[in-house]
Amino acid sequence: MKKIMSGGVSATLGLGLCFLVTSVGAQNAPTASDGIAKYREMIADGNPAELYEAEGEQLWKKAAGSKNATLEKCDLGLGAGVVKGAAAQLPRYFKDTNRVQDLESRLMTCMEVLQGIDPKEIVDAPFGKGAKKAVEAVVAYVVTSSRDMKINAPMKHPKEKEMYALGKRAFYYRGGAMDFSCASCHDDASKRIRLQDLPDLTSAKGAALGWGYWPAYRVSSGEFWTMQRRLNDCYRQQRFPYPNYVSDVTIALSTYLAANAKGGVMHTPGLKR
Amino acid sequence: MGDPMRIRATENGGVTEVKILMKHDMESGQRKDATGKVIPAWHINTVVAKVKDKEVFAAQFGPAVSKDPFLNFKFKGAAKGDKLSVTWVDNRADTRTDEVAIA
Amino acid sequence: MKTSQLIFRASVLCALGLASISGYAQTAKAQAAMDKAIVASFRDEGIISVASITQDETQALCSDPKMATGKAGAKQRAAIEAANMETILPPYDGVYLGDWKEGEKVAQSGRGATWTDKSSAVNGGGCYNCHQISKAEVSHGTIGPSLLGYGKTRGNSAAVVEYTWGKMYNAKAYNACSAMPRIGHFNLLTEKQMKDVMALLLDPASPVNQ
Amino acid sequence: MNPKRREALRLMAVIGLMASTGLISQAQAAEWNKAAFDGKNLDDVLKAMGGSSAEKSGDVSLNAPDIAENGAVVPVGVTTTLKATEIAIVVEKNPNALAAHFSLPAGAEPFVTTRVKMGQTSNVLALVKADGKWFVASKEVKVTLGGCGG
Repeated sequence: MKKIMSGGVSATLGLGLCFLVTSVGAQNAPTASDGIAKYREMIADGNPAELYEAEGEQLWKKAAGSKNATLEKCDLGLGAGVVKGAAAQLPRYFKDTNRVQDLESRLMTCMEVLQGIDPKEIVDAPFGKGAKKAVEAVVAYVVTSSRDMKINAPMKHPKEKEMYALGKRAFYYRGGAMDFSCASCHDDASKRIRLQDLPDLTSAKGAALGWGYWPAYRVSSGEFWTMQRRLNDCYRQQRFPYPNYVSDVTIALSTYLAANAKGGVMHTPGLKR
Repeated sequence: MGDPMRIRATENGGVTEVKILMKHDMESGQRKDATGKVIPAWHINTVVAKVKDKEVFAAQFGPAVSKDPFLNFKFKGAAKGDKLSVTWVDNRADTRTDEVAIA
Repeated sequence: MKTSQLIFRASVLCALGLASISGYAQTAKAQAAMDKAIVASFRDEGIISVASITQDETQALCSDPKMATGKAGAKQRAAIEAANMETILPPYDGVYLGDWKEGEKVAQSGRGATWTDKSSAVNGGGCYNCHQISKAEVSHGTIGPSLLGYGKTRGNSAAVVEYTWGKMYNAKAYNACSAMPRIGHFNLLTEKQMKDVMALLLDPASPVNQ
Repeated sequence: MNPKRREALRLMAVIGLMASTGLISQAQAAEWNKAAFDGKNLDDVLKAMGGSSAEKSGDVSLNAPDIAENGAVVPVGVTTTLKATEIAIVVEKNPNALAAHFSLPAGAEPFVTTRVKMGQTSNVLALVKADGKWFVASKEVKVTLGGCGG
């Protein structure tokens, strides 16, 4: 038995995306894929996103902000205070703001109108910190309340259709030093990056594999990631500039994905690498 | 005081299966911050599960247990409705106890 | 902007001027408005500026799925390939092959050129993200073709060496809407790093060719 | 006094106080086996756990994936047909080899699953103490590089 403890744990253990370079012995790809499948199956039980969900449920019912009010009257599209199923029907057009909103931008509206929380505080906070942290926990709570439901974003209002078209355009938009677009990796179901299978987000099946499993707890960062954060990191890896939080392009992309995924099942919150 | 745990305890044929998720950073002590300074280890040291004040399972964790620890174990001798309490203590002497009725 | 890029833009514009009459021009206007809305959603962060996603002609054409493949965009794609071909520069000292061991490190690393990277950071090639390269690494992508045995099957004649260099330098010279980044054209790797990757692919001693 | 030592003393005082006021049990305050968690290899760990060697045993079963997509979370399960009183999980190539230790009072089933961090591809060991002796099963878990970017 080996007794030498060589090397230290990488400095970025638990944080980076590509934090380990390890030589793995000669083996063919199918075996590797089987191994990964077993790994995923083993971690599927006990999703730490539950810890965020519990916190989010408390925050939903807790008075906060300058108006010292709860979020219990927040309208997520199915009427004031209705949480169950709401995430499965987002993004959608909201008359009061005259905008298509995703879950996070809608929660910001509720926090501003009902609680008196300045949206700028939320936008400016880094992911996982400050005012954004509260939004993320509430997201975990809201998406859990749509678990096992059918994905069904309305796509009837002209502004919803407009957002879909913008999202589609953004999906195929190539730019930056690597010429990448979302489609560079996500318009073919048979491809993978390293060992990660890439869903074809332009198809109903592939879009459901993406949209239906995000937001998710990411084991690589040990944090719960909302859809905004997921898209933000996609763009980072695409070598694009920083997409503003709840900006048009992020909501448009979500609209495009949700519409493509229509009829699929919400497995949120997911558990991802 | 730490954040709440999620505990599931279900009795089946005399055996109670427990699944616990704990909210904890489990900082390894191996990582460095942006300025190159080592982030000190900060992790749960011990976890004790009790039914009617009797210990049914105990764990000691080092810094290599994953963030937001998951623990799954089984024991005999409890009935549905019994209260299972779980307490963790970390190396900064922070602690958290949560209780759940066995289903 | 490098001179090569200036020449590149000018030549593509000429080529497109001939080809883009009919319907393409109309939709192009609507698309340009949308592209403006897309770009307006971003902000400068770290080493990445919003200006960096202003499209060149290659990116603009290949952002339209109809033009990127199939008959409709064939002429424009040919023009774009020709213009990209013009940008390819041979190694400064005429030596194409470096050290395959260093090349393997470049191929493994997917780091660099994001807004969380410093300008001083060394970029990786990210080759394994998309390609199988050596047998020893099972964690490889499949977006690009397998490069296993690359040199062994092709040999390393001057033609093969130059083609390989060119493909890495500017993949769009061979396939206008290829998924592969233009590594030399956009300075994603240094010339030395590119030579090392060349050796990884072509050196008979490299594990790729065992 | 050096600040580290002062902090350590303060912590001990706090833990002592918590124990004496019944916030946590005396046992829980005292029970963390520092020497075992400081161990750099299997021998260090065994010694600190009151053993000397571990016998390979087919009665110990270790459930872990062949490949982990991410070393930050590697699920590890241990079960045995032996009358286990203690179970431990060791990751050979981690800087501190012992990841977790479990005490099984009478009534506890010889079964546990948790998740550990791995710095690199390594053997993972499941240790089981039964009839005062340590038994072991091992498996190599490969930690792969994933995703793009970084």
